Amino acid sequence: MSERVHTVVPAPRREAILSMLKRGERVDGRRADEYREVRVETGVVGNAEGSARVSIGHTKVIAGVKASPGSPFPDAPDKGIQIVYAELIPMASPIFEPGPPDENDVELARVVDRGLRSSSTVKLEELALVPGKHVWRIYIDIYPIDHDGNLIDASGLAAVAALLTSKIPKVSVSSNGSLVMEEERVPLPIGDAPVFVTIAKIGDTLVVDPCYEEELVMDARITFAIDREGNVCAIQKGGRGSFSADEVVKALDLALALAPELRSKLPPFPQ
Amino acid sequence: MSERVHTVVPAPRREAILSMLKRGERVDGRRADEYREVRVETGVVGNAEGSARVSIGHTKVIAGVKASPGSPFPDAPDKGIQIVYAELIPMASPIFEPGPPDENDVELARVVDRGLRSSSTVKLEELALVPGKHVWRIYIDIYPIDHDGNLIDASGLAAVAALLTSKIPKVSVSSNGSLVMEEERVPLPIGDAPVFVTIAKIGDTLVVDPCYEEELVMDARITFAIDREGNVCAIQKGGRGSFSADEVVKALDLALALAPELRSKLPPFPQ
Amino acid sequence: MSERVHTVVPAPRREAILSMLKRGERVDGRRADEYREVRVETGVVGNAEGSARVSIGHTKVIAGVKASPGSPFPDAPDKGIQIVYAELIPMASPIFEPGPPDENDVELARVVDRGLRSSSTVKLEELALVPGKHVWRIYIDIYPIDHDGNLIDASGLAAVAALLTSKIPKVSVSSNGSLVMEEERVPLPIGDAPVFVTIAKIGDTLVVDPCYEEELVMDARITFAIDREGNVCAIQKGGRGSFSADEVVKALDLALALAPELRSKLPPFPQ
Amino acid sequence: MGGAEGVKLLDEEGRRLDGRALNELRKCRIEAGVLKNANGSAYIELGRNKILVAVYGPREVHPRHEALPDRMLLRCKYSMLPFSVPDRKNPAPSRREVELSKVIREALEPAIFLEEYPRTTVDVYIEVIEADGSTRVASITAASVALADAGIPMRDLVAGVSVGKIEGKLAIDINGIEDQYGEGDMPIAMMPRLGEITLIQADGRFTRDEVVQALQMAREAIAKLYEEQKRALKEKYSRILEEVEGGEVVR
Amino acid sequence: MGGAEGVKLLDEEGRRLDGRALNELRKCRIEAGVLKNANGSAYIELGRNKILVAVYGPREVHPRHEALPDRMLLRCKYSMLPFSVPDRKNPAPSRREVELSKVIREALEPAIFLEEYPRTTVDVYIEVIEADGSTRVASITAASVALADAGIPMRDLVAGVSVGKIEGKLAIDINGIEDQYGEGDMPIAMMPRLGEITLIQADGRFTRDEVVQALQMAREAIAKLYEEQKRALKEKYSRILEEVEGGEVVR
Amino acid sequence: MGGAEGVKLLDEEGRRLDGRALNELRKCRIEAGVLKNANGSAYIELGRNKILVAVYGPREVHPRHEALPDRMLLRCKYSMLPFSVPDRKNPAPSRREVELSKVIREALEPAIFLEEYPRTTVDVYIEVIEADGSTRVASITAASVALADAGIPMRDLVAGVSVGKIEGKLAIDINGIEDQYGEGDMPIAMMPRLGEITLIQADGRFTRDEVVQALQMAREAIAKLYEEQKRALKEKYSRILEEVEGGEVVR
Repeated sequence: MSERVHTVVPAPRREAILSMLKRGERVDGRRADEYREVRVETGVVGNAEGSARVSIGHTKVIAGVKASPGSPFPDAPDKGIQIVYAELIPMASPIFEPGPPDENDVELARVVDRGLRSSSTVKLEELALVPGKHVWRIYIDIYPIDHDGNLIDASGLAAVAALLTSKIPKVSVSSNGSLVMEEERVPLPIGDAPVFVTIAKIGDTLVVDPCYEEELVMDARITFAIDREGNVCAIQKGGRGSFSADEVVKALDLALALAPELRSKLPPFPQ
Repeated sequence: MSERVHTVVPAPRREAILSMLKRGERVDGRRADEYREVRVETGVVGNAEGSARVSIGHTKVIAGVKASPGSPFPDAPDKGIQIVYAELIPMASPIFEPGPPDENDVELARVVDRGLRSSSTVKLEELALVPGKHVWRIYIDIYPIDHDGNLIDASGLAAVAALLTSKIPKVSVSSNGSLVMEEERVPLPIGDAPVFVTIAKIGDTLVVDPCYEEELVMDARITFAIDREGNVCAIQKGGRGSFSADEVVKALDLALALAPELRSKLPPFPQ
Repeated sequence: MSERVHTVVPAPRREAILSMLKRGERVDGRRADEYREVRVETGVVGNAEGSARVSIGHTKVIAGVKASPGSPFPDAPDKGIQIVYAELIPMASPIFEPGPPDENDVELARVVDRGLRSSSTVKLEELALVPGKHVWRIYIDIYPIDHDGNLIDASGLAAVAALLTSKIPKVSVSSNGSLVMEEERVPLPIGDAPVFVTIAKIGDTLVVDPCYEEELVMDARITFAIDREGNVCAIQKGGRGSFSADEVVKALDLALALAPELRSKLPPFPQ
Repeated sequence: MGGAEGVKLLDEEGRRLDGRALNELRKCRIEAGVLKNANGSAYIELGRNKILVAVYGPREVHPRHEALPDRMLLRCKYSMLPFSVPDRKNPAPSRREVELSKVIREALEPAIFLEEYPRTTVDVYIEVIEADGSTRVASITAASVALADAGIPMRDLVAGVSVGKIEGKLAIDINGIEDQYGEGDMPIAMMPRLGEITLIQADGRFTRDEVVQALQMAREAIAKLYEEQKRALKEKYSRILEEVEGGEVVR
Repeated sequence: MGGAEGVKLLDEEGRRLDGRALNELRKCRIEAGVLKNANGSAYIELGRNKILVAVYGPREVHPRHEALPDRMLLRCKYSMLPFSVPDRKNPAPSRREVELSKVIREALEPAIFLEEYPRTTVDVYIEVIEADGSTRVASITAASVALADAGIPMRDLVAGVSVGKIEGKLAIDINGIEDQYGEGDMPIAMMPRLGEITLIQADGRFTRDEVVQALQMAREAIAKLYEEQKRALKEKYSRILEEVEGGEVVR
Repeated sequence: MGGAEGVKLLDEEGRRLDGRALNELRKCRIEAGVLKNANGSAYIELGRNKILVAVYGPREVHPRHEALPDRMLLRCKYSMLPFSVPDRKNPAPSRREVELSKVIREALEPAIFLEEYPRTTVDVYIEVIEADGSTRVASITAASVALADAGIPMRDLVAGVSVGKIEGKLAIDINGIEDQYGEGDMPIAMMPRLGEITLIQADGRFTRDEVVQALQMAREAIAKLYEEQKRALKEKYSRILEEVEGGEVVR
């Protein structure tokens, strides 16, 4: 409900960052529209159906996918269930505190969830086992382990990479109606897949992929999830500041320009 | 477990209130046995089965009724289930804090619940759908939105008014045993209905319907739920003080005298 | 997660205790290998399937057993379920705070649970009612009510005594597959039963059955659960200090020597 | 509550299922000073009810911001142990326990000189070991003995009894089955010497006259419980006296 | 989200199920100053949505360590009452409510002169009494009126509207059924005078051009909501004025 | 635990399912200094186990009243990520994790000079990324490397290994399937140089002689783990050294 963590940047440092930006320089030497180095590794957790470790600069996130049969929701009896969970564990940063998820954890999970849903990353309608009775529940658990800014993009990338490489057991239904898990595994049914691009507004400047120090001084951020055809499939504004309509469109254009580069880091679609 | 809120009235103000009462005057000009103006509005929430907004002076409470099929309790397989929930939300008063229900929320809900049960306001025995398997669960949710004292009476009145005007779907059972909700709606089966009357003891004086400032200085309070025939169907004493047996009876007589006036504010019984 | 209670013994008192121990004396006059007086009373709670009140010196613990039919765990469809719960209620000591169980409550319950499981005190494989569908759930609830040290041993003794004297209803299965509880009661199926012996290390000395003041100054403790044949069926080290391998073996020998005396306090095995 | 449902609670001679007359208390035994760590304690058996009460304090308030500048903070926690009832109770506090903790606290507060120890707290912990009806009033009866045992300054003890309505008649000290199948329950607690009512609740249906009559019946029963309270405290003091005179060290 | 599933949301003439044109707002009525205890309050009806907002503060921060040395702490809690939706909502905060409380707070913050009251807090409590789509933006519209009613210094009001996508077309202020069966939802909040966007979210799929168009449509709708906000505040002030001139005592 | 249930854990030649001898450790690799934000960190792979440990501190204690006047407060949190085990684990701390956090903390404390930084705290965060038996002892092995990496003053490292009982024989470093179908598990942690035991637990059944033998087997295995711990720390230091000598800026 309130802002748990309010880490303050000393005013002179803030001034320095702002005046650097006016000269077109960022704290880590990047251009305004330059993304940090991105690495994506998949298959990192043997007990998961799919998993990925992603780094964006020093930011590191692990995501894992687990699938288990369960009952469908009453209002969608023929669809699988997708559950995205994210936890900002204190391992990842001194600003994260132990305890149950707060608004920051929840926002992160829900933004990733919306991007996945809007682009049908997991084709939930193909995940009924016995319609109305048994469906797959797909859990996507996201754990940042080192936080140097831009957790949304890193989390989104890790979630998508884990899903694209997930294999779930083939299931048959026995004569008495119970489920039989076979040895054979098949890829998750995948529709499209988004990449998430976050732009921070610092003073009058828009910069992509903010690092942690930039997040501390930014006025606001805006994230776009972009699908394969360049559609926007999720937007999320955050932070205490505002954007003009022009800035929103400019940020969107930055995101559209960067999306292909990020997409190239993803594993191939199954089949 | 402990007293969360202890708002203190300055001693001189307390003295002033007490000496006014000795002269037969209350802080808002009422007589000791005078209730504030009562307003009852029903049908205020379209998504609820029944609803009511009640005001007693500046005190305002909203109650809503929702019904949904569920499993019965094992020890009452043929009865519907009544669940009363009340939440003292911080919107209603600076003395209420956010967070899960504490002893004050719970006491309020349970006193209203007892009054309703003892007078069979909801005839739970008529709310089985498939005895032993499916019964109606009737949720009565009570939300004070502006607190100027005497929340029990206002909450009880709102709950009863919402129930008296509730309509639930007609239900038929299909050949395969599943429930079919029909378009048609029927009133909730209603037995009797209580009105709640609270009397505060301040010094040696008993006053009905205490306002918030009176609650701050009162020694104790006692609430009676009175049914249509003038039976007592719930009593609840609260506060750090005590009553003599004579005072209890005197308070009961005040409650019995006021009950018809309060009852006249209720909507008519269904059918 | 952190140490909730850190009660400090004044340094001079600690020194006094240590130098007494060097002379072979304990604060309450016992020898290093001397247990306090042990009392075991069973059948103390009429509503429980079995119950016991145990005292070791001034330490007092109540344990009760309740049994109810429930669903089995999916990975053990033909076995009953054993649930051990312990709560360090503030009644028992000024160092216990109200609230949900913390690491001390959980450790206590889990150590007792391990001792019971490893020795098959409750023969869970004999507690299926309808294999795969209905099994007995056996709840063992442990409540220290006066804490003067060595709660593990007292809790273990109380749990075992309660189990040895527990009687559960005979159950038959009706033609339609539902369970019928009969009036007749039968003893719980019992395998072996452990006794728990705790040894504290204070400075260079090992003492059995530490009292509360000794626990405050001890470096570490080690508990052994010993079955009827003298096997070790659970070990638990606690505390901020360490043991040499020799000390562990010496402590084990102390435990093995004391086990028969403690065992003699137990009620007889059923049948 | 609400209707006999075929269970007969009174025989032809007006005797209750356990043989008691309508105005007859169950056997009641109270013991004071039963725990070592607590500053005061008491144990009560009322019929099959078994309840233990510990009192800690006056002591510092934690968390500190709860301390009251002008009086002692009384805190009270009523709990039923999981095995105290026929079906195991979940150990987490139920809504019923939360409410009862509040009304029990408010039943004890009128008897305590709260102003004497401002900025301190007294904690009353009530554990129901076995329950058979009327546990809240039995808890109050025992708690006031435990408070006295802890040396908390009080203007009177508090004792409580429930008045039930079974087969249309008022009955003192109803047990579990009478509570379940009877037509009403009115728990009442009083300061016995002062005659002041510190707790009154009710469910079921009572006429005005029944309320008046219930108050009178409760008063008589409470007078008897008061004798047992005093006996328990005297026994505790004489036990201490013996120990002192016998040369034993007293805590 | 995600596909029409056979529900027709537009008729042949391009009218929506409730008869509105694509760029037409539902009927909107706002009232300021509806609660006595709160320092500021507002009530909004937008179509069938009914939302109440209370503002407390600026006041001391509890717990104190949350206080900010250089600015006011804004706190915001968005809740749906259990009976506000077709299926009863559990009263405990859902993950959706937790997220919405955050984005609503961040939609209001840009409009407030937070530096003016350092070390204090302003609490915004939003209770959705009845919900029919677009509750978050309606909450923002009402909350900024409540903040103004509380006298919190602001550089502008904030008003919000959602732009949905139904049958491939952008539509202003979507209701519950359009949200459920439409192809996308883009809630947008702006400071109407300054034209700054303080909230924007989206799900569903939108092309770049649709985003640009949605921003423009939102701006026009928000201008209308702004008029209603100002009307409500004026009405409140003139009501106070009348009371003062009429000699009534004002709180 | 408790009985072989038809799963054969040893072949005719006394080899285990994964081909190991009874006293043979799984492949173990430790890396120090793997995280940027933490003051110290370590990553361990022991067979299929993958565990990451971060250490923060010494730093101020929050909440402050937990600070200890005479020594550092060590806090420790052991968690399994939901996807680390065959069936997804609920992210909320289980009772098992609560207990293990405690015993792991008590296994590390004897090695730390706690008195050196009174009124501060050191937090040890352990995340099990993949689990295959013996995670608590592998966590301890990694955690002490992370503590050393953070520069916490220590009298020794701590390393741990579990001794299992399979088909009546003691076996070092049991994996998940041996834990599930074996007859006993005895996790042991020691300060390798000092030979002091800082953690010992057991379930299953062991004779006195088996306990003695297990302690000896554990000691030998722990000596090997100690070499890997030292190697990891040396590698980290030489990496830093290279960076310094190579002119790179070190954090």
